[in-house]
Amino acid sequence: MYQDALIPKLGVVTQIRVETPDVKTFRVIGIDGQKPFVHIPGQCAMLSIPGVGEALFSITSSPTVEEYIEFSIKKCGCVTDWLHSMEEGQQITIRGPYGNGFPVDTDFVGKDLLFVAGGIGLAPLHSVINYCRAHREKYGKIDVVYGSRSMADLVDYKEILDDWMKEDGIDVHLTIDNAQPEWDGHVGFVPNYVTELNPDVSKTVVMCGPPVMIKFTLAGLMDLGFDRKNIYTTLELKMKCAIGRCGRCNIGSKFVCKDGPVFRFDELDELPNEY
Amino acid sequence: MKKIAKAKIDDLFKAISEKEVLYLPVDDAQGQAAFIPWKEGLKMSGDLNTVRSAKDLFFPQVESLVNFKMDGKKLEIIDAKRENDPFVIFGVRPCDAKSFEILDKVFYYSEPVDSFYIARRDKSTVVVLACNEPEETCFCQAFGIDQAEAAGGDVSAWEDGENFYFKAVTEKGEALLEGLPLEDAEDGAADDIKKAAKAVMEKLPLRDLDLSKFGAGKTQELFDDPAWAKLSESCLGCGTCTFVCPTCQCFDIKDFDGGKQIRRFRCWDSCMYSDFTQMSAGQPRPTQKERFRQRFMHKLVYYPDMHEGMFSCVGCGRCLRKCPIHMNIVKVIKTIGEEK
Amino acid sequence: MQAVIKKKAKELLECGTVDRVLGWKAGEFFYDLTPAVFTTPEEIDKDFVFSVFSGANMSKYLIEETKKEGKVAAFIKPCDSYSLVQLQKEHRIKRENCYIVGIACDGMCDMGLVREAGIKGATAVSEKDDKLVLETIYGEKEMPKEKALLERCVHCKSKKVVDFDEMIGENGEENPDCGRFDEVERLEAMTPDERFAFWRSQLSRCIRCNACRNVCPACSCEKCVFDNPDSGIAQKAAASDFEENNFHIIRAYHVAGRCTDCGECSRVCPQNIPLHLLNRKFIKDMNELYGFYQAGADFETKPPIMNYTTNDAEPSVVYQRGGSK
Amino acid sequence: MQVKENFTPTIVAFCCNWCSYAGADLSGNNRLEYPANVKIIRIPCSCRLNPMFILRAFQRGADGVILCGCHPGDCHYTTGNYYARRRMTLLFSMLDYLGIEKERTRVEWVSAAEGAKFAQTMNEFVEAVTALGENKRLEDLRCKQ
Repeated sequence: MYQDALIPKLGVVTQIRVETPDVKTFRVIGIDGQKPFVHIPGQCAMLSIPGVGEALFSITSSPTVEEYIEFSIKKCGCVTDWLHSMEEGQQITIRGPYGNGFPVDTDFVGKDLLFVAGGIGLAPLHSVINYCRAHREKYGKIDVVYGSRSMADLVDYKEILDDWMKEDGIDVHLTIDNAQPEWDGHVGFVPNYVTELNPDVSKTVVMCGPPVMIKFTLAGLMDLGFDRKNIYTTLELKMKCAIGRCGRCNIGSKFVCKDGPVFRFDELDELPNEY
Repeated sequence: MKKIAKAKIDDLFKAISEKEVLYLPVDDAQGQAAFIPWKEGLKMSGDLNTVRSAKDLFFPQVESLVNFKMDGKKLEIIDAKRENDPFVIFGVRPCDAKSFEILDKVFYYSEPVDSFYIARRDKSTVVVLACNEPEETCFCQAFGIDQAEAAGGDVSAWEDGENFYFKAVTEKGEALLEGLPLEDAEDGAADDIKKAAKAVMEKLPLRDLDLSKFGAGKTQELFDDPAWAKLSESCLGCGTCTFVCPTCQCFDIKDFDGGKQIRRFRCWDSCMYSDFTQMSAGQPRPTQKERFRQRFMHKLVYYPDMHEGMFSCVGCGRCLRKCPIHMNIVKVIKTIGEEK
Repeated sequence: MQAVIKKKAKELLECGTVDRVLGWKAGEFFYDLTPAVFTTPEEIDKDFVFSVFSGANMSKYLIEETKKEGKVAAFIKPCDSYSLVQLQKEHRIKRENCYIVGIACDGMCDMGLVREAGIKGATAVSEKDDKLVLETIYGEKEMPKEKALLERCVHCKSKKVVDFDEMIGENGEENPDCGRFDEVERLEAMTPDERFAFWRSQLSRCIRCNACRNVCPACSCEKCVFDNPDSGIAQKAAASDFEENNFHIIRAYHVAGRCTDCGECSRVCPQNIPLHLLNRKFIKDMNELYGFYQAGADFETKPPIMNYTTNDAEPSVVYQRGGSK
Repeated sequence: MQVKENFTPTIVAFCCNWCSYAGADLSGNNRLEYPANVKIIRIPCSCRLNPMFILRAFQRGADGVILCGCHPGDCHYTTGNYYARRRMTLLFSMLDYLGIEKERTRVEWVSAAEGAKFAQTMNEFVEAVTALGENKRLEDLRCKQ
């Protein structure tokens, strides 16, 4: 008998960290104490609370972490509400990994990378950034532009300060939307900040954030002369099966769950504008 | 080739159902046909097609996936899969038989396999019955289906006023016919029936539906066609077309908390419903126009894109007959196909 | 009739009384008419059809159409007019944005009934005396028109257009002796076991396509409870017997007192479930217990379910009436 | 219908906050006995009872559902129970029409002073439902296994 892809495995939430007022990071291991599966940065997994529902989340932890996988999740619907209200030690179900992931071992190799993230959009990029940090020799310079509404809304702020910012060869540029007394960094929206930084057009860009941020950052990058072939993003639509069957996450003839969630902008240009 | 007199058809049904469960199209109290297990006294429906297609037997409207028990922080997964007995579907029309091929590409031949679907598909023997009296709503010819040939199953069957004729197409089909109370018939016994059926096919009003505008690679061309707004304007957003369609394959996965156990089941869903793509973060298909477009683009462009140009429609005509406001794939094909 | 209606429709557009016309658009065959909005006289010339297959009730479309800029004309049959008035009572239709042309109606036919009469492959129809003459790919067939009439037309409750700006044809009268409760009475006379068996055999065939709900002029909630994931009953499929019963009880109950008995639910059901029998039970009960009431018959009367008297029957009345033990 | 040995029905009693819930309280204070299998759900007014609550109670394993509210004319909100009376009459009649035993549903008016009537009503209702046996016609098997 075949193991059906729709039947999940059990997982245990061993640690819950509060990142921001509405984002928590959940550490999940398999019921056997092992990491549930091996993934590629950018891939996703289906988490579910039986009786509440199942939803797809980006895996935030890097594949280089061998003990567990992590998800940074913003509270916004019924499944995420439940996740936010649960305690450590809770068993949930997990299945995955799903999606294509970022081409970290092919197209990214040898390139200077520019990561642009807004708000919870850092979640899928977190995995790639840490993967690149772990395999530093494979990539050129790494820049991260990360913005949020306020200081309190910066996800993984501690890790960014303590690890990323202190590391050589990685430049982190933080920004918040509105000035705050205790903030001495950049203030302003991400798209403007990216243009201000005037990145070199040879860089490969990876973007994730709210649609409006993507739209304006992309426009800015186009003005700077970037090639759409070198700009990547990761998409999200409603999903139920995550294996390209249930029929709702398609954009034209591509399924976000199976053919995505990572797309290059030149690929997206060929798809209808329905996302 | 084998045959049996129509007067003795009950003997045949009885013999089959002694071996395996036999599904037969039978009329219900309101004269609507459905595939149900045969038992003594049930008569085969004279309708051309069942209301719900035969896909129901492989990809049922509701199906348990898995059960859970939750006790505080502890969770238990309980297998909900039921073993299927082998079964025979008798009287599948050639269009429905073709729909199995379309569903197979999604559930059987794409990775990861759908074990629920495969289990049923492998245990089925399909007897395809040629259509002698197609309706004005039939347009299977447009998709290369020959209703006189009864292809696509394990056994091909024809009927005339007196007899049913059978020809095994696969090993499974041969195994089924083995030992049934059938008489031998000469090989060309069904030729006259086929000839008559082909003559009728020539008279069908929708026989030369032009599909040249559709197919793989037409997304950009058709997606922003202004006709979608007009076509979808009276759509009620019900799921009738999707639920009677033999090729619609979209589903939802839902949980039901019954108190003692939580049941996760899969059920048919419809892209025509407003909550199909509704997320807490937004709605990529906000009006009926986008939902309507999705349904027909999927059948005529996206599916061909994904599966070597094959259309995901078999021309059975169910949506033509059942749509409350009579908007259907033929009108879409003609409206968009005849533009420019 | 069709010629007069088309002329009227064109006239209304041409003289600027309205900007759009809501009507029935020709399909591939003689019977598959789709409700559509026409904006030019040319479109009307080309595609507007009014025939015995123009059964679709246009009232519900007016909810959305009258929200739009400009004025829309609609052709309303007597039974549609009750829905129209009821929707106005509920402030769902902006009357000032529509121009209503009432049309007299002799009953509408249903293609499903033609097919059930064993007529296959029909491609054209004409009326001769009381018969429908159908051209089919298997030769000419005919059947009595009354056999093809929709159930609601067989038991037509009223030939009166309640609300209109102008009328085409003679306005008719209400018909209290239409016998529309006969079937309900037949069911009431059964034993509970028989009734249970009857409804199981009907409701178990439901495929939960929601056509009955979506076509219903009274079902005009912005978000239906059956679509609301927080309601605990948005299961999409009839996953158990209970869900089937639940859906149909609640569907009928939620329109009780607002249901005009337009019969659209039964017309569109792909499984031919006699859904009107549920709605009519509520109507019959309300008539018997709280006095005669016809939803949509006027603009003033309160529906019984939004009203009361201090000496209403107690619920225990159910134990004494309706059905043998 | 065969009555199972030792069958104790599950009864859901929806009680209005102002009269019947207080009536139930009083019957407790007076140490009047009524079966423990009556589960009371307090609602603000008898007219708060959505018909779906009753169906849902049956789905989730109730064998009988009773609604208790203020006597007609005594509603805390003046008219709530008049509306409830019409609604329940129609619902019960519909259940009967679908062939569901009508004796499984009941409405009683119980005031805050009628502790004894509350206990008596519950005793009678439990007895009546016990005689009917398990709810089979509006059950949901998924809630039982």
